[in-house]
Amino acid sequence: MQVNENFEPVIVAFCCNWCSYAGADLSGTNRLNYPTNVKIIRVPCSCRVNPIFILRAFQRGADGVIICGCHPGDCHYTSGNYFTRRRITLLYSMLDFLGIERNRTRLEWVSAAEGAKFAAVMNQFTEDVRKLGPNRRLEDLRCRKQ
Amino acid sequence: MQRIGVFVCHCGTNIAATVDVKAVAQALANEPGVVISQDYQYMCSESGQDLVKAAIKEHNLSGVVVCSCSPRMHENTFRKAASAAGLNPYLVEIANIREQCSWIHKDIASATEKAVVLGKAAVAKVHLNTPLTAGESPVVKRALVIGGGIAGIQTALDIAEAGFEVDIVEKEPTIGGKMAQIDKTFPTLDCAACILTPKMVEAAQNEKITIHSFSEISDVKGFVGNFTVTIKKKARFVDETKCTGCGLCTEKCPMKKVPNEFNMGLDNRTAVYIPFTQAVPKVATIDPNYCMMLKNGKCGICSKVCSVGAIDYKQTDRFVEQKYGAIVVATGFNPIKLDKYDEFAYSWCPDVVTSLELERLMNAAGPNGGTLLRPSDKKHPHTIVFVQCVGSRCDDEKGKPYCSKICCMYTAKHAMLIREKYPDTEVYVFYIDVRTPGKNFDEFYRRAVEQYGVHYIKGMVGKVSPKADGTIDVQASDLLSNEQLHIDADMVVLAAAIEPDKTARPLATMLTTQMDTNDFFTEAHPKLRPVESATAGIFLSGACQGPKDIPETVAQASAAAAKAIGLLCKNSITCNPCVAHSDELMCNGCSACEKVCPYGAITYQDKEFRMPDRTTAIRRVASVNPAVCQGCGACTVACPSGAMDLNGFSNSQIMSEVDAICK
Amino acid sequence: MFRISAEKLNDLFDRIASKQTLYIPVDREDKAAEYKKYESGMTLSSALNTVRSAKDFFFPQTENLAEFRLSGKTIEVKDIRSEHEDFVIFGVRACDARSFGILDSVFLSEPVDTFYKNRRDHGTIVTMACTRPEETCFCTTFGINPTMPGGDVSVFPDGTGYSFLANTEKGKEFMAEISDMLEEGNPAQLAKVQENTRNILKRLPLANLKTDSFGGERLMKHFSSEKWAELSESCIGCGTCTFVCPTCQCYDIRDFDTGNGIKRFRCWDSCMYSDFTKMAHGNSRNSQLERFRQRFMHKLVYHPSNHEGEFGCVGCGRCLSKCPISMNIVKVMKALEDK
Amino acid sequence: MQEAMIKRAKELLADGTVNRVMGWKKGEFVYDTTPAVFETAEELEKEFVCNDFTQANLSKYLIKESRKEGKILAFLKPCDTYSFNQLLKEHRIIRENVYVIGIPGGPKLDMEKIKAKGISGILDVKNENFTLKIETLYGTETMPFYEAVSGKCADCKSKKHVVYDELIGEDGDVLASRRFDMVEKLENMTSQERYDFWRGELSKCIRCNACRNVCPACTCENCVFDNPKSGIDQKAAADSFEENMFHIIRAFHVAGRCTDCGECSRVCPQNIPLHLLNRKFIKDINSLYGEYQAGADTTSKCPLTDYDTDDCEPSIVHERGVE
Repeated sequence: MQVNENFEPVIVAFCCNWCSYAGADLSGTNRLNYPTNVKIIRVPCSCRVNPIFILRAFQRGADGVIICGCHPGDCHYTSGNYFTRRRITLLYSMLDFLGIERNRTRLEWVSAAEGAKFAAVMNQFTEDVRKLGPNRRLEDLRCRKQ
Repeated sequence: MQRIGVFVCHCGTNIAATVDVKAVAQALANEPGVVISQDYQYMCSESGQDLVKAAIKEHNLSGVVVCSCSPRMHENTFRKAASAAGLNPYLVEIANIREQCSWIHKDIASATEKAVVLGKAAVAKVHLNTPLTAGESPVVKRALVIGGGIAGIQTALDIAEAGFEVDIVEKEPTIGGKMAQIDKTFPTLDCAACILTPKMVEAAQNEKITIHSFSEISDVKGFVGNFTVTIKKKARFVDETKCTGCGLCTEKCPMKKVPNEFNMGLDNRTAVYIPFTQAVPKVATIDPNYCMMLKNGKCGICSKVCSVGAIDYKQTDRFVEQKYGAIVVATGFNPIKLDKYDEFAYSWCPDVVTSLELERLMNAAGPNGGTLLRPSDKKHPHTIVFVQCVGSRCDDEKGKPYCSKICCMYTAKHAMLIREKYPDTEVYVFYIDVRTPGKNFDEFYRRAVEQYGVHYIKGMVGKVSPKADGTIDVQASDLLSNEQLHIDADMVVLAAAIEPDKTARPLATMLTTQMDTNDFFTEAHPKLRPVESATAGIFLSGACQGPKDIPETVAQASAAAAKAIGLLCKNSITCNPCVAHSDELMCNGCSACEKVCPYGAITYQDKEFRMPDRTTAIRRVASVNPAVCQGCGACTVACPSGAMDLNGFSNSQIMSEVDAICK
Repeated sequence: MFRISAEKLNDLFDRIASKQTLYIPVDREDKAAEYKKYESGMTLSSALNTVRSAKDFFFPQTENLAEFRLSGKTIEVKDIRSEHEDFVIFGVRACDARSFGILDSVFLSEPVDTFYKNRRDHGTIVTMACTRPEETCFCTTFGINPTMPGGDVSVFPDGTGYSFLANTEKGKEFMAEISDMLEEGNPAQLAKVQENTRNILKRLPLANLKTDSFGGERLMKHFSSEKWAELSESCIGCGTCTFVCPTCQCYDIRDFDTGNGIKRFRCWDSCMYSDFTKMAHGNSRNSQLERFRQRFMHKLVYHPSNHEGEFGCVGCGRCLSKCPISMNIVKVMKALEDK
Repeated sequence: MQEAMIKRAKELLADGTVNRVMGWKKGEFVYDTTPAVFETAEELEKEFVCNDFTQANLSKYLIKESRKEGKILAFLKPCDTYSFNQLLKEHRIIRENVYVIGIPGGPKLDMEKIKAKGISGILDVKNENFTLKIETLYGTETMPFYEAVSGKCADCKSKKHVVYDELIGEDGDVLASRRFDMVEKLENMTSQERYDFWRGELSKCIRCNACRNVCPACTCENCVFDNPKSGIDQKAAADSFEENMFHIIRAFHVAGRCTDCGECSRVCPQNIPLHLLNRKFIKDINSLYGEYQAGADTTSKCPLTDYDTDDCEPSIVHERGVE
């Protein structure tokens, strides 16, 4: 696949308030770098992420969407991320089924202590999406930047 | 029209060194709805907050965006500041441009660009913020403790000590639980009754404590601070208020062949009975399965001998409804049934006993008056084999996957006590591992081995076969010397795994608390909230949460009490306003939301609606109890019609952030 | 009258397509026909009609009307109208050809819908006479003659070739462009084909369906008929009938926020939808009965009342074959007609 | 069969067990049968029909009908009973107000499949020993019965009635169908091929909402796509994204609830194989979370409102099959 050097992917990261958002803060506190492409949206729990939000992001020009939540078993709300895991697995599988590049979507468990993991995940994900190039299969042409 | 104020913090150089804060403020000033956009050295400082407050007043702001450090740091600070200036605190949003921007990026241009996007997302969100008011819900100043074992008693005593009314509901005729059946306790070897019974009496005498013995929970409604519980007081056919516990009825009762459950069925009691001498309440109970008067109306002796007229053959179950602010679950444990363990011959050989049965056999109040005799022929046993981990740490269907935790220690205790009292008795212990973490535990175990000469053999017993001569052939493997052993034993003691009481599962359903696959109650957080359930206002005490020994149980009981007291101290609870709510006009009543709610916050009701076609229809709709909802949002995604939404993180708010970021 | 033999038809298509965009009905994989932009090598469908009607060319399902660009706090309105390119639709049946007249009566009356007119002005309609009507056909009920299909140019298949007849000025210009490819026609052969078709038309199961019981003067009688409840009870309220219908012309105008501005567009709407004509006070037709009644009253009563007796149906039979629950205008007419 | 159904319906009307009968009504042709409610014996005699073309699933109508005065008799085919059960589970139908008679299911015939053979002007279709004798305006045609079987019946999953008050005819069994074959075929394509396939199909969508409105799982009081408050309402697919969005979200909303009745694909005027989206979810649920048939009972937990602590991670999507 051809890599466009100038392509800067837009990446939306949904982070749960209790683990992953704190993990992101920790990677900041520890000055662990990850690309500016990643923009975080704070949600109370990963189970708050509606598939509609994910599609919406792609519609509006996101090139990759990643959801981060507490590790299974560690959910602040005890079971939220278990529901997330089922819902998002099925959704990603459906997107894959429709021929949307599978590397545009990801779900990762990042605890509040895993600042390093957060940065590593974001670096890797951004690289993967950058390799894929701009999202063309699930974008809304009306929203494309002129 | 929105009037939004944007406040960009330098955080000294923490932000300003990598983000051009002035450019950020300028860019955000151009966003729709923004009427003022400022930057400042330290926004969280007194003077920074004053800046925000002044702007709110001067520009009559309808929303505030602070571009600063993580909301985990100062969201509350700025909410308070807004509140002080007369703006609803939930109209404040934070754009995290420090932890998630300036600290992780080096290039000023791109970091500034990102900070602007994060600011725009926050502005877009704040456009849709609505004023929220944290609700308050009153707290009933009374606690319910379910289970009257040592855990329940300790919790009740602690709560009563703090000055609150507390009710104990115990399903047996007496409180005391498993500890009352135990002879001595490890690692101090003091007598269980000697330390437990004073507590039982204390509980009975404490005027803040009401004991509902021989009672069960039949219904729980409500939520934290305001539970309504229906208690079923089972008919005991004796008027508790009149019975003095003199015991004359039990002496005169002609039906003397009732298996005595307190002594694990090793001896008999009468149909009218008091479980044991120090029972609390010391009130007789008639067992309707055996009482001849209740079964066929012939007898009535107890009624005749009772001088206070306490016997009431017509008594029926009674239901008591009571309101509570907090509920503590202390339903305890039971040893598992061993009828499936044919290899240990438990079902047909009376001399193969469980450890709890051994406790009774050795107890002065037990069937043999404290002398250890074989159940079969009442002879003194000379060789006793203990088998560890019967049903614990098992992969198969018969047993439990977990370690029952207490068996290693009580077996060491039993071995030591036997060797102490009967030095001529040889004691063998077959174990997988000996686990003795705990204060003075390992020392205790080593004393059993070194001082008392107990034979500890690493290995599993394969087969226990009773022989014609009355002895028992124990076939086992010694894993360390790698050889097969045959021991001619007089008695075999099985350390049966422990499991949660069977009443726990239906109780958990009533309480909408969660259980793990083994039916132990799940704590709100395994490390940080070990005595709270995930359901607000429900606390966990003792072995209902996991296997525990007595000191741990008591420690957890007091901890649960402290948590309950903390709740009862409050006159009302402030609720998190960021909770789910259902739009009844869109709700289908399909129950999807209820099924994913970890707190049981969602209930359904049939309501009459005027439909668009001018007819009225009764529809089943969901409603969320804001005092119980914790705001996770699981329901909002389970709901296909979008009727369920979350305050503070609404569908439209999150989508507006998405839009702003992708723009 | 001029003729081209069947094997030369694609040469003709190539010629037309070299000058302007040409659309012809082609078979999809599922054997249903649809209009496609002609590319060399495509085969003309033998199906009687396309699933979607030809109205799509003049009244597409969605059409952008205007744009608002947003930068900071300023809004700029952009007119995005542009002259449409010339195009030819080939193979339009008589029913669809008549539907354009019905659409014209709405869109071209004052105030003129300039978006519609723009497309209409630039489109040349080449119709195709029917030779094998379906059992669902009832165009003759509305006085349509499928052997004389109309449009700018009529084409008459005779089994081995196609004869062309220009009906309008635009048609004559079109014919002039291709005249060198055409040979002299055979009117006798054609007359035989038409005679044959007319005989089939008489045998159609719906041949006796009449409009006598309908029209503007029957408004109150039909509006208050008790039959509507029964007719509408199984309607699922989808828009299939309206969207495959060549004469349904209702639309909604919506704004789409792209993040950088607004795109204002119109899109088909359906009177069968629960939010059709929803206004600030709510909805004027709240039950499916009312919505169902509206659609058929419009076609059979209101439309002739407002347009000199012209009914709002052309008898193409699409709704008969596509309604999920097989409720359709024929059943409605039969239920309401004078007995 | 039709006679037995009419006879039994008349009995139940006569003895007051029910006051209405839900079935199918004759149309203009042999194939255009319409779901209908009958109130009298005369109506039943005159218009009730049950033939090779009575495909429509009646379950969804019972949401409304069960809320009306009195009890209604409903004739349900095996596949319809699954939908009925699922609706019971979601508290959408009041069970006491419906008297369910289970009737044998298909295979039913699909008119479009007959027409796809180039047979037109169809006046009558008769099944003679599994050969269809088709009277048309242009003469008599024949074709094998099984080539005209509708898509939903060709992939029949079960001939068993999961709920009924009584049966007419024998009850059948759950079948070992090959209904996931096409899903599997798509899974084995490359990502680009899958994308092209679905673009080709979904671009045909005219957003008539027939699939949604006929779907017994789509029973929302107000669909998110109709509700301006949802922020994602759309009346027409103004962009290819909106075609994808509508069908993905619709499939997601019915995931774990879709009984695979096949109505969506049956009613699609553009013949889009919409059922494949739902089947993809069903196949995934079966393989990842254990076999689950929505509507098979009224007590089991829907896989999407349930979980197992040992569930697979979403990375499985990235690891399996073809990219």
